[in-house]
Formats: sequence, C-alpha cells, structure tokens
Amino acid sequence: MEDIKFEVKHLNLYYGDFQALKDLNINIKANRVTALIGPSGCGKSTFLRTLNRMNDLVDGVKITGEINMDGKNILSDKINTIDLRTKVGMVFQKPNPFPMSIYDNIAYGPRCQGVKDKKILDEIVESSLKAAALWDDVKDRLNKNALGMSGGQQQRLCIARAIAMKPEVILMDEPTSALDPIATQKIEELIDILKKDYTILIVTHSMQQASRVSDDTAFFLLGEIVEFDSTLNIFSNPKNKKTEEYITGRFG
Amino acid sequence: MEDIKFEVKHLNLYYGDFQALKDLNINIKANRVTALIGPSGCGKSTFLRTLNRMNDLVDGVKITGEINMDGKNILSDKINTIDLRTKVGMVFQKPNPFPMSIYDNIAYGPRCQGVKDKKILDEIVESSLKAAALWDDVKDRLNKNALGMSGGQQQRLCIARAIAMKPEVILMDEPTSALDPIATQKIEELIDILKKDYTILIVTHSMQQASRVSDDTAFFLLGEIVEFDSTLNIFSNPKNKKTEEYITGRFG
Amino acid sequence: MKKIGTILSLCCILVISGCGGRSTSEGITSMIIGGSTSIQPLMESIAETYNEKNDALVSIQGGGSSVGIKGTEDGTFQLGMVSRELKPEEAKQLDQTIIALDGIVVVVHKDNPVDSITMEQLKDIYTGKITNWKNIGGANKEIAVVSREEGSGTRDGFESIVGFSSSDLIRNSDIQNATGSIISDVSVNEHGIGYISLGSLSDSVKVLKIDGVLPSEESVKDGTYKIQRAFLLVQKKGEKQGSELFDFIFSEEGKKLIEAHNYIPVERK
Amino acid sequence: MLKLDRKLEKLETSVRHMGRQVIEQHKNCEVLFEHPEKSLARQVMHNDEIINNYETNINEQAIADIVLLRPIATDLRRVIVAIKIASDLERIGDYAKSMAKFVIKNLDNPATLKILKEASFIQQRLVKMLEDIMIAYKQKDVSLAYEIPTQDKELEALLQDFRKIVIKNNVADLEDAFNLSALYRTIGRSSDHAVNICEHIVYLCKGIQYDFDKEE
Amino acid sequence: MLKLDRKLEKLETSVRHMGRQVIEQHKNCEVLFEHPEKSLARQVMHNDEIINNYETNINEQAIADIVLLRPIATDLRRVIVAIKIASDLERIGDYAKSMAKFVIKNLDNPATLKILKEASFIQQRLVKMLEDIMIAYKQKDVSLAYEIPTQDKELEALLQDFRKIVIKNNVADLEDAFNLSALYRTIGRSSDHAVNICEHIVYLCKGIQYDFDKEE
Amino acid sequence: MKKRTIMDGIQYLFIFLASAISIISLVVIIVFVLRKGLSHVSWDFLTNSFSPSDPNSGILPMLVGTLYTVGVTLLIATPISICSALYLHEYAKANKITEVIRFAIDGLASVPSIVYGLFGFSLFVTILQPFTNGYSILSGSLTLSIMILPVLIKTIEETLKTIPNELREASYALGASKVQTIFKVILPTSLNGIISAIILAIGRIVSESAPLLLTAGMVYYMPEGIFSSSRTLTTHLYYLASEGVSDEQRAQAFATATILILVIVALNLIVKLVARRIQKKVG
Amino acid sequence: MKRMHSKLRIDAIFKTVVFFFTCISVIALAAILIFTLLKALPLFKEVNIIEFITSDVWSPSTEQFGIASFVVASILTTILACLIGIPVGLYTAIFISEIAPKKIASFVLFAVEILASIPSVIYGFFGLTVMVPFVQKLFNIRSGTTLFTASLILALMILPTVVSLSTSALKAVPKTIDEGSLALGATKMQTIMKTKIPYAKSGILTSFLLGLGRALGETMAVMLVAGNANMMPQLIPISEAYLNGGRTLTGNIIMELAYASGTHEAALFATGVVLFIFVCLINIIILRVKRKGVAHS
Ligand SMILES: Nc1ncnc2c1ncn2[C@@H]1O[C@H](COP(=O)(O)OP(=O)(O)OP(=O)(O)O)[C@@H](O)[C@H]1O
Ligand SMILES: Nc1ncnc2c1ncn2[C@@H]1O[C@H](COP(=O)(O)OP(=O)(O)OP(=O)(O)O)[C@@H](O)[C@H]1O
Ligand SMILES: [Mg+2]
Ligand SMILES: [Mg+2]
Ligand SMILES: O=P([O-])([O-])[O-]
Repeated sequence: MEDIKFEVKHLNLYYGDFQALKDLNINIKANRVTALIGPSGCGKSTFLRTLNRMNDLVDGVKITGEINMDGKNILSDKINTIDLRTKVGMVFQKPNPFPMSIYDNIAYGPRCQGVKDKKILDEIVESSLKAAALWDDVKDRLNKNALGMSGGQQQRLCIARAIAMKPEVILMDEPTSALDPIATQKIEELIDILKKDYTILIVTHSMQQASRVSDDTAFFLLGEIVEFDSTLNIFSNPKNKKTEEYITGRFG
Repeated sequence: MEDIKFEVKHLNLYYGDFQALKDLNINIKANRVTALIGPSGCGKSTFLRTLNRMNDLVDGVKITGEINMDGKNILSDKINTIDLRTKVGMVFQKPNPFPMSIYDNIAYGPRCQGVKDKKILDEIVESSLKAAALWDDVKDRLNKNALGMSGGQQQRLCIARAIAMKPEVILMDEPTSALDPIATQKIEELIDILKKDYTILIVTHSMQQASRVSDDTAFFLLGEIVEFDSTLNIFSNPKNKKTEEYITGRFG
Repeated sequence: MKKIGTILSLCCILVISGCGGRSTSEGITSMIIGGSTSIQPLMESIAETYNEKNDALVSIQGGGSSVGIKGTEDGTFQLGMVSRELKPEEAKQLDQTIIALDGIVVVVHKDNPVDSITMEQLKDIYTGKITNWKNIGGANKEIAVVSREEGSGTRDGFESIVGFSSSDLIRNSDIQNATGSIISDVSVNEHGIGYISLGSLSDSVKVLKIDGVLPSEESVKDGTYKIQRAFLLVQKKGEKQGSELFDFIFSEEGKKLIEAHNYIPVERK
Repeated sequence: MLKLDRKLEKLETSVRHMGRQVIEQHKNCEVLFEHPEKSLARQVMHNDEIINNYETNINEQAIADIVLLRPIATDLRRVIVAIKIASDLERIGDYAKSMAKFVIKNLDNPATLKILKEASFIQQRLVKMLEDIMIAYKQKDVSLAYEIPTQDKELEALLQDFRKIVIKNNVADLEDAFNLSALYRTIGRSSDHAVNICEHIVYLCKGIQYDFDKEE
Repeated sequence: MLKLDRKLEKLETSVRHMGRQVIEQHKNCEVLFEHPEKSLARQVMHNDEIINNYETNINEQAIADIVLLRPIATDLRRVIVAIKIASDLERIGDYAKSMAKFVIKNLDNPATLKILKEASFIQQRLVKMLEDIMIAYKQKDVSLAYEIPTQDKELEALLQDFRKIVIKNNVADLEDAFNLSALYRTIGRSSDHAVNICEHIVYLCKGIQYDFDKEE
Repeated sequence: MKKRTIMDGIQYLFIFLASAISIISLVVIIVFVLRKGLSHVSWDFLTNSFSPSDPNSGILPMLVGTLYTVGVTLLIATPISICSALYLHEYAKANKITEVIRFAIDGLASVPSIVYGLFGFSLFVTILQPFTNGYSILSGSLTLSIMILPVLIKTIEETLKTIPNELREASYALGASKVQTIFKVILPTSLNGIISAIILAIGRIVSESAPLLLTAGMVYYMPEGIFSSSRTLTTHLYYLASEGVSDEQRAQAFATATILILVIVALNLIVKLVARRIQKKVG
Repeated sequence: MKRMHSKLRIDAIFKTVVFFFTCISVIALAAILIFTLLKALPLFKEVNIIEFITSDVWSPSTEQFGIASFVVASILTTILACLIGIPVGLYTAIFISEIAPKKIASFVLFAVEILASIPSVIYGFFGLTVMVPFVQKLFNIRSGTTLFTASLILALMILPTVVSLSTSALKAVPKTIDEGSLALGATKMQTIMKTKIPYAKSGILTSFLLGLGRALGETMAVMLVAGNANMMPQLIPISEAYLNGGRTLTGNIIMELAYASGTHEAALFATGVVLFIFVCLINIIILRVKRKGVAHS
C-alpha cells in the first residue's frame, strides 16, 4: 500500500519574479491522506494546484522541475491538462456547487467528457453520492437546485462531483474553512472513509484538522518544505524547531 | 473578586414570534472571562447583544425579564442606551476599524462623548493602545489609515477602541473567527491580560478557544442555557449529556 | 442559456420578416424627401394623400433645410425641402421649385393688449431698441423676444424682410429651434413675442397685425402682408425623379391640401 | 462512528487484552503454587515480556490519540485511565514474574513449596479480584468497582494469616525467610495495584478521583 | 509569554517542589539511619501526606492543562512527564515513609540499628542520585539523565553488599530478617523509580522511550 | 448630551426635507403627464396609425418602430457585449491591449448622445447609405448599438464578476474546457444578470431621442422592415413637443408621454423581478 | 485523445471570436473620434482654437465662431444643478439606506429609478410647460426660460444618479461598521455622518461626478428650457446670470445642427469635441477617485 503517487523532484514555481515554491522534493504516497500545513502565503495552495495544473490558468506562472505521477511527468507540455484534471480531482475552500440541480452537478464532469447515456449517468450520480455519504440525504430531491443544500451538504456534493470523474487523487484546499464544526466533522469522517480508494491531499489551517485526518503531514514555510513525516511524528516529536513552533502556535 | 457583574433573571427574547432566548438565569462574574458556546443559531450573539442593548436596533424585538448590572436593570426603559454602551464595550467578529487614522479610530468614542481636548485624547489613545498591546506596533504611525493594518492588528485596534471608552465590560462576538491562527493567538493572550481590569464575555465557535481563554463557560442550546460552570468542569466533566456531545464534537 | 436563445431567435424572426420590406417597395415609386421642419407637416399631408392615390411610397424626413440640401446633394433624399433662399454655391448644384408661399406671422401672448405693430417697431424690438411693451402701447412689461435659431429658414425670411441682420438680434433673445417651441414659449409668457410660419398658427397665441395688415392667405397672396417666404423643393441638377409628385402638388387637389395648411399655393414654374 | 470512538475502543481493547494476559499469568502462578514445575514457571517469566510490550504499546497508542485527536472530557479520561490501568497491570504482571522466579528458585526446597501450596488459595483470591476488575472495566460498572476493594480487605486478612503460617513454620533458612517475605509482599502489592485500577474505573465513570483508604 | 508556557512552567515547578520534598524525606532517613530517633521519624511519616497531596495536585493540574490548553509535541511531553515523575516521586516518597516506620519499630533493637547505621552510606548514595535527577530535570539535561543510571548500578552493588552484611550479622530474629529484607528492597525500589525518572527525562528531551536495561 | 440630540434633530429634518423633494418631484412629473395624457390614451390610440392631419389618429407605427429598433439594436449589441464582457472578464490579461479596450469602453460611455447622433448620421446614413438605405431602423439601431455597448458590457461584466471564481475553477478541475465552462456554467449562471442588462438597455433605447432623430429619421409610416425609416415613441414625442402646434397635437404628446412612462415603469418592474430572482438563486 | 485536442482547438477559436467582437468598441470609439474631429477640422482653417474657446461672439451668418459664452453657461448650469441635486440626493440616499422603514425605502428607491429612466424629452416637455411659467411668475421676470430653470431641471435629472449610487455606496458599508460606532456610544446621526459617509466616500464622490457628467452632457431637456440666448451670462450679480436665458454647449449643437452647413457645421462638431473633452476630464477624475477607493478597501 505504500505506493508513491506523486514523486516531486526539484519543483520550483515562480509567479512572475516571485518564487512561490523553492526546490520541493517530496513523495506523496498513494491511498493515504497527506496534509499540507504552514502559515498563510507559504505556498500550500500553489503546490496543491500544481498537481492538477490549475496554476496554468494564472498569468505569468513559470514552473521547473518534475512531478511524476505513475511515472509520467505531469508538468510536461505533452500532458493534456484536461485529461489530467479528470484524474486529479479538486475540492475547494468554499463549497461551490454549480447553480443547477444536484443531479446535473454530479453529471457535469461526465457530460463534459461526452457521456450522454442517461442510464450511465444515473449510475454515476448514485454511486458518487453514495461514496460521498450524501445519497440518503438527497436521493429524493436530485432535481432540486444544489444551492438549497446546507453548507456541509454542498461540500459533500462537491466531493461527490469530484468522485464522479473516477479520479485517482483528490486535492482539497481548506475544504472545511467555510463550514461550521459539525459539518466539518462530517467531512473529516468522509475523508477517513475515502482514503481507502483515493489518494488525498488536504491543505488546512487547522492543526487539529491536520492531526485528525491525515496520515502524513508536510510543513511548508516560505515556499519550502521544512519537514515531511508521518503526522504522528510531526505532531508528537517534530524534528525541526520551526515546525514545532508552528504546530504549537508559537510562531511569529 | 467573585463579584457578580450581570445578574440575569428570567430573560426571554423574541424576534417577532420567534423566541430566541428562553428564560435565561445566569450570573456573570466580574473580572473573569465567560465564554458562550453552542451550535449556530442557539442565541449566543443575541444574548451578548442584549447586554449592551444592541438588539434595540433590530425591528420587532421583544424582551422580558431582568438584567441587573451593578444593581440597575439595564433592560428598563429609563436606561440611556448610549450611556450603557460606553460602559459595555463590544468587539465584533470581523475587525471593523473605521476608515480613518489609527488615532482617530481610538479617539472616535471619546469625541462622540464631547471630549475635545487634544491632551486628554492623546493620553486616552496612548493608554488604550498600550492596554491592547498595540502601542509598540503603531506608535510611529498613529496618523496612518487603520485599514492598512493586518487583520490581527485591526482587531486589537478595535479592542483598544472599546477600551478607550473606559468600559467595565467588554463583549466579544467571535472576535477571532476572521483571523489567522497567529493573530488569534495574540488576541487570546490579550484577553488573558485584560481580564484583570475588565469583565469579558466572549462568544466563540471554537471549543479550543473557549477552553483556552475562559474561566467560566455557558453552553447554549436552542435559546436555553443548558449548562453553566467553570470552564474546567465543563470541559473535563460536564454534567449534561448534550454539553458533552457538543464539546466533544458528537453533536447532531 | 436556452432563454437567451429563444429571445434571440424571436428577434431574428422579427427582423427577417421585416427584411422583406425593401423588396415589396420595388416596382412602385419609392422616394425619400427630407429637410425643413417647417415644410415637413405640409409635405407629410401631401405624401399621405399621394401615396394612397398612387400606391406609392413617399416618405418625409425632417432635419432642417441644410440637411435637406446636403441630403439631396449626396443622394440621401431624392427631394429636399428648403424654407430659405439657396446660397449661390448651393444653387449651382440644385434645381429648385417653389411649391407654396408662407407668411411669417408675429405672435404674442393671448392677454397682450397690443394688436398691431409696425415693421419699424418690430425691427426695433428685435434689435433691442424697444424693450418694453409700454413703448408700443402695451402694459408696462419688459419684452421677451423669442427668435428661431441661426440657419432657420423662418428666421432668414423674417430678418431679411424686417430688415436687420442676424448679428443685430438682441442678445438676450430666447432662441427656440422649432415652431411649436416658440408657440409654447409665447403662449405661457405675457412678455413674449415671437414669429412663426402662418401654416403653423395655433389658437393659443395672438397674431399681431403688421402695419395694420392681418396675415392671411389672401394678404400674403396679394402681397399686402410683407413678411413672407417661399417653400422650395430642391433636386439634384438634371434629375427628373418625382415629376408625378410635382404634378400632384400643383394639381387642384394638391393646392387644396396646401390651403388646408394655411399656406398659399402657387403655379408651377 | 467517530474516528475518536474507534480509536478509544481500540485502546481499551488493548488494555483488556493486556488484562487477560496478566490474569493468565497469575492463574499460571496459582497452578505453580499448587504444582510447582519448571517449564510453566519459565513460560510465565517469559510471557512477562509480552505484558511489558502491551504497556509500551498502550502508552504509545494513548499518546498518539492525545496528540492526534485531542480528546477531552470522558474521551480524555478514557485515554488517561487506559494508561494508568496499563501501568498498574504491568506491575501486577511483574509480580507474577517474581512469583514464577521464586518457584524456580525453590523447586528443590520442599519446606518453602509446602508453604507455597498453602498460599495458593490467596493467589486464587487475587485472580478472582483481577477478573472482577476487568469485568468492571469492560462494563464501566462503577458499583462493581466500588465493591472490589472489599475483596482487597479480605485478601489483606488472608495475607496476615499467611505471614503467620510462614513464621509458624519456623523456616530454618534466613535466606528462605527473606524470599518468602518478598513473595508475601508480592501478592499484597498486586492487590494494591488492583485497588488502584478500581480507583481509575471510578474516575473514568464519574470523573472524580476516589481514594479507597488504602494502606501501605 | 504564552499562557501554555506559563502553565507548564507552573506544573514543572510543582514537580520540582515535590522532588525537593521527597529528597528532604530521604535526607531525614539518612539522618535517622545514623541517629535513630523517634520525633524525626514521626515527622517523616507525617510529611508523606504532603507528598501525596503534591501528586494529586500535579495530576489535577496536568489534566486541566491537557483539557484546557490541548498541548502537543514537547508541550504534551512536558505534561505527561510531569505526571510520570510525580508518580515515581510519590513512590520514592512512600519508601521514605517505610524507612521511618522501620526505624520507629526498631528503635529498641540495637542489632538492627547497627546494621542500619552501616546502611546509611547507601541511603546517602540514593539521596545524591535523587538530587542529580532533579538537576537533570530542571535543566532538561539529557546527558546527565543518561549518566545517572550508572549510579543505580553502583547502588545495586552496594545493596548486594548490604544484603551480605545482614546475612553475615546473622540476625537472630526471623521477624527482624523479614523486616530488614523489606528495608533492603525499599532502597532498591527507590533507586528503580529514580531510574524511571531518568527515562522520563530522556523522553521529555528527545521524544523517545528509552529503557535503561532495568532489572527487577 | 442635549447638544447631541439637537444636532441629531436638525439632521433628521434635512433628511426628511430632501427625501420629500425627491419624491414630490417624481409625483409632480408623473401626475402632470398622466393627468393630461391618460384621458387621451385608448385602445384606438394604440392601434391606429398616425396621420398628421388627423388629430385623433394613433401611434401604432411608432410602437412598432420602437419595437423594431429595440429588437434590432439588441440583436446587434447583445452578442457583441456578451462577447466583450466574456473577453474582458474571462480572457483578458492585465496588459496594454486590455487597458486600451477598457479605456475605449469608458470613452464610449461618456460620449454625449448628441455626438452619437452626429456620428451615426455621417457614417451610417451618409457613407453607408447603400447598405443601410440611409435613414432607417438599421442605421438607428447600429448607432444605438454602439451607444448602449458600454452599458451592456459593464452590466454583464458586473454579473460575471459576481460569479465566484471557484465556480470556474470547479469546472476546470472537473476536466471541462474553457468553452464548456463558459457555455455550461458561466453563461447560465449569469443569465439573469444578462437579462437585467438587456432590460436596462431597452430602457435606454426607448428613451433616446437625439441620435435617432439623426439616423432613423422621422417617417411616421408603419415600418416595413429594417430598411424603413421610422419614428420611435420618443422621437415622436419630441416631434410633437417641438413642432406640435395644435391643442390636439399637444394632447397626443401627453398621451405619448404617458405611454412612454408606462413602458418605463413596466421595464423597471421587470428588472426588479429579475434581480429578485437572481438574489434568490445566489443567496 | 483526439477529442481532447479538438476541445483545445475550439477554445482557441472561441477566444479569437470573442476578441474580435471586443475590438468593436475600440473601433467604434476611434471612428467616433475621427469622424467628429474630421468634421470639426474645417473650422480651424478659419478660426484659431484659442479664439474659438475664448471669444463670446457666435454669429454663424458672419462666420464668427466663439463658444466662451456657451462654456460659461454650461458650467453655470452644471454647478447650480449640482449644488441643488447633490445635497438633496445625498440626504435622500441617507433616508433610503438608514432611516426609512424597508417598505418605504424600497418605494423611494424605485421612484428614483423611474426618475432616472424617464426620457429627457419628457423632462424638457415638463420644464417647458410647468417650470418655465412657474419661474417666470416666481421672480416676475421677462421670461421663465433661464439658466436657473435649466439648473432646476438638471438637478432633478441628476438626482437619480446621485441617489441610487450613493444609496448603494452607503448600503455597501458593512453593518459591522455602524454597529462598531453604536457600540462605542455614538448616536445614530454621529454614526452616519462620522463613519458611514467617510467609509462610503469614494462611492458617494463617484455618484457626484457621474451626476456632474450627466448634467454637462444633457441635451434635450436643457435646450427646451434654457432659452438658448446667444449671449455671455453676466456674472455680477450672479442672479443676473441665472435669471436670464443662456445656451449650453449641448444646446448649441442640437439647436443649429439641422440648418448648419460648411464652417458652421464644423463649428458645431468642434463644440462637440470641447464637450467631449470636458466629459473626459470628469471621467478621469472619477477613475482616480475609484482607484483610491479600491486602494483603501
Ligand atoms: N496569482 C498569483 N500571482 C502572484 N503571486 C501569487 C499568486 N498566487 C499566490 N501568490 C503568492 O504566492 C505565495 C503563495 O501563495 P499560496 O496561495 O500558495 O499560499 P497558501 O500557503 O495557500 O496561503 P493561504 O494559507 O493563505 O491560502 C503567496 O506569497 C502569494 O502572495
Ligand atoms: N434580526 C433577527 N430577526 C429574526 N430572527 C433572528 C434575528 N437575529 C437572529 N435571529 C434568530 O435568532 C436565533 C439566535 O440567533 P443568534 O444570532 O443569537 O445565534 P448565534 O448563537 O449567535 O449563532 P451563530 O453562532 O451562528 O452566530 C437564530 O435562530 C436566528 O435565526
Ligand atoms: Mg491557500
Ligand atoms: Mg452569533
Ligand atoms: O424650420 P425652418 O427651416 O422652416 O425654420
């Protein structure tokens, strides 16, 4: 089970002249939850978004280095980003369902890929919602607008939407920062279940969340990875002084 | 030191037909930090805002019961709310400095009271900023716009602004929910210092925060106070099952 | 998205159905006449009747005399309506036909006791030598002079006949750029005096006699009423379009229409 | 089910397994008292390592749970109590090892073995006590936890009797007396620790530190 | 300074005070070994209560800190280590009480008192060890913590000597032998617990569970 | 304390006075127009064609002309402005070209409408006469299209701005291409906003007079297509107000003004409704 | 793989299309500028620019073209309109956003929006038939068609702009700001005047400037009520200026365009250019204000 999903080698990323990521080297393991923590602006989101090439959408980004996913360098020009993004799903900070029905939200991705058959779509919708532990909540109102759901449900819908693409990896950028504690709890439980089938990376500002949900933790500082280890080690006995200062709230 | 600051008796509050607070009875002790916790919509903010009559600003509010502050019922019609609010300061969820200089922000309240003497104002500004642990950060740029400060500094400015009125009580409604962990930390440390001179009530969604900063904790549920006790008791050995479910994140 | 599509396609249908418009007008006489707004109402009446009778499509545009001239020169209009004399360089390009005569009447507020005025007084009023009604037998009220705008055919005619030049016009004179506006202005102001085309005269104002002559079709036609001008239709030199229309204008029926508008029909030259 | 619940359940299961192991050891000691024999004693001594590992393991699990899941209230008590019980169980296990060692040392010392045989019913009592405790722990049964220390009182009395037996038997060898004294303390200590566990169970259920008027 | 830091400092100060108290007790025992005397012994027995209170208090403080401040990493280790050291200190304190009790019992037993006097230098050794430990704890001095257990080895050797002395002196009374044996174990146990504390200090500083090849 | 109360009182007084002025002026204008105009409005007035010689004739051709103008103008301007808004908000990078485009749009917004008239006249009526047939609905609509471009572009861009960026990212993250994102997410989401923008634009088209006078002409016949010249209600009103001399024509003017006001109120109500629907959807 | 590439190609094509459409605005503006300038050019063969702007003699028949008096009239009407319209507008905005109960507020706002979309011809019509006689009687002057009347109508016309933009600026002030002030013991008016207005400053200023722009560019209504006298307003006493007729830049264009030809026409286009420059200046100021507003938030 200790397969490596992403092998990051000498990754550097520049926004114009500003270097946001500095020579990152890290191996993200498959079927585990890896948490990215660090102070604001340290490059967590940037790193996460490099893994599905969402940074391509930003002007003036320059990337060097390699990220091998299953042996292929996903930073190469030859990689079809649209393909990549179906394999590497993403869930955002604020729940962002499309303003359409629950069903259409889930079916959005497959439809973009050209799936038209209603039966297949039905099946995808059901299985994705089940995987996101949302099926029982919504099965009777699949045609209702998704914006009528609660925040926590919306975020689970977004997860279901990502799952519908049958991705291998799910990236989550502060997925619970807009949610109340109870909804947060539910998402965290869900992540715990999902890691059986997916490789999950999660950016979080909450030390508690990182410690609760992740198996591994990477601590970022000023664009560098200061420490990467099992979450237990990071939180019980970090090697680096900065890490300890940060996780114990003594930073800055 | 165990003086009672607010003696709340049979407090009921209705928004139109909806009863938001149900027969509250609670004694808030002076020079202590009292945390109000509970799920969203349980009436924490409503209760807090009743203590400085901010609810007067809402249409269709009806209040019954008594809140005695130093022996006077502050719910009585005879109470001058503007006076009351100078005695019961408030700090809000999002830092809300006025779009003027740091100096003017602090001097705002006293000036509204008619204080014009520059010397007195200078003195108030300095002492308030010192009390809010902000003096050293800003003493060289008192005339800069307050909006140029960081979020944490802004929130401390708001605390300083409240302190400038020489209040007896400071109400805080989720004062750190818009701040990053480091700024949050600073505010919490500040609260710890301020409680020597002020009676502080703080609404928070974060169990950790409640446990870290408060001496007493009240747990609200559906407009009622389910449990009120020392924070240590609430968090180590709550009497009520609901309280335990809530603080351990098993609620709902 | 679907909604936008529906709206757009509806619009398309509307427009396409309208596109046919041009083809239906082929085969029949289709003509655009534009220019002086004073002549516009008259020509609209004429065109209305003419179109009905001949199954033609003559349409009338306003714009002003200069627009009429320019439009005719560049082909926007087949015929131009001009209510002033052509300038020499314009006359070189265009043929002109007088279709009617028009009296320019001087109007004041209904309650103004003054009934009559001399040409001299008129000139003095418009050049600012007389500024109070009492000087010419009216109430003690300052005179509020109202004039048309520079370039107007009515103004041209008025000034040249009353005998002063544009730059001598009293400077605080109100300027309105349409007959209707002058009537509105004068009809609500007891101080006011203005001049308009005879054909546009309305009951809401009072007409002054000039040198004792009341303007009317007769007095204009026989020349006793001095302030008058010609209505012209102009056409590019050498073009012959619209001769049927001219036939109609100078027919009995046409003349009747002209008279009905209080203008004075003339014979074709 | 919450991750926290799962983890705590796992932790307590480890403690219960450890308890079973410790009881097994003391049962074996009981057998040894009746029928002293080398191989079983060896096995008991050897198995102590397993118990030590259990404790280490439980400690690590518990600290990981505190670090990662930050339990509070009852949850935290469950973790802390698990650590404390494991620590007491480890000591109780140690005493089993001591007993086994004693048996091996005295296999060719009939006088001592005789005394030992007479002590076996006390040991039986200890085992019973430990079994009850593990039931109380599993079922979070406070009333049972309150009741068990009375067994300790009885055991204390039995031990006094045992001491008298030893002295009565007038052991010739001073070394033997020394050792038997140690054995006597061993059982007493074990029951002390057992009472401690009861206190922990009460703390777990009620959130209060209860002190069973314990005597050294 | 962080509230957490303040609280942890306070907790460790309590532990250090407790340690000082325990050392005081054992120093008094040393005095008693040299000059057996009733009132001092009584005082030692009485003071044990203070030490017990210290432990209870430290436990409560520690749990409050965990509940309220949710420490992790080094902070959590500081809390846990405080609990563990307090628990070991309490036991070491207990043994001082046992010693005082022993002295009182044997005040009119010159043979025992003589042996006791010979044992006092071992007790001195123990006190020295405890003092070193408290220094290591205060200064979070790992290397010192690593070194101290070697003292335990020496002490172990001394105890073996002591045992020989007891046997050599051929104590007439079996009861006395019994008791002396207990005393002998008391010192040994104390030093065991002292070594435990060293392990805790190493854990505190390094975050690893170190096992000083401890022998029962 | 006293002083504060007095100061407050004075301020309140000013506020009430000012609001009264605002409301009263509206009421006065509307009452003034409606009182004189409403009596003249009738079914016949709406459905009869206009004749300068018949004071009781109607305004059907102007109504149709207005509809034509609105339709054609929107048909031209909407796609352009949607595309422009999309370009500016979804594609444009912060560079010189974008700056120029934005400057141009701001510039267009501040061109006085009379200048549009001048421009439309000299380009569409004169130079492009072979294509536009001179004075015609097409010329008018082309001119108005340019005039309302800034309004449309800015309002639509505003709606695009309200679409959270996360929605776009969500779409890309699901493997959608940019075009798919635009057509499946962005446009449907901003539909209500686009409709609001269109209605606002309709308001402007309906109430514009100066440019139309110079480009669509003043022919009062029933328009036969986009190549016909035509009067809109507003240019008709202008005609009646400035040239109308008889009392009947004044009455017609008031009636036309009444119709215009009714149309305007209706359009505003529709915008309100649409806006409310947007709010419901978003919040 | 193939269809993916086609997706990318469609993306590229679509981008080009969209860009092409966007360029229309640029082309249109350029065309407008070029056409107006080209049309204005013949004037400057006859008259030099400075004279055009500083001379107050406008007499097309004698080929004298000076627009100074129109510039002054434009400025005068605009200033007075703003002096009346802005305070009334701002106070109405305060009423709507702060004081009025919800229902009344939304009604007033709706009324104001209607005011905004009433065609200016109607304003002119209204002005001519109601305001003009009213002003004449009020001051008992020669004629009611004065710059004052024009200013009143303009004030009315900029009111909606000022009210609706100021209202939204005030409404955009986060509730926390006034709660913050009230919690410090300030009265409601202190709160509004001392915190909300400064907070909404840039939005309010923008509304003023937009109102100003509208007043300056308005044509039809002004032309119908201003009298359009071709003379330099007499500035001393100022009442003399306002109680007489006058002609604004816009009025001048629309008045005479119909009959103008040659140099006269060019002069009118040149007037348009001057007007355009004025409006551009205001726009630049607006941009500045807005940028500042963005910077502080
Ligand atoms: N589009 C961009 N252009 C320029 N700089 C950027 C851009 N996006 C991010 N940055 C900069 O790159 C750095 C890293 O940003 P990133 O968003 O990855 O931080 P982060 O760790 O996710 O922070 P946060 O916790 O606040 O989300 C920051 O300094 C940020 O200012
Ligand atoms: N102005 C109002 N009018 C009507 N109902 C209101 C109003 N303000 C609050 N409520 C209702 O009163 C209840 C209590 O609200 P309150 O804001 O006090 O909750 P809270 O505990 O502060 O919640 P949160 O944690 O989300 O801030 C909620 O159900 C809310 O919907
Ligand atoms: Mg981020
Ligand atoms: Mg709240
Ligand atoms: O409008 P006129 O050209 O006839 O004055």
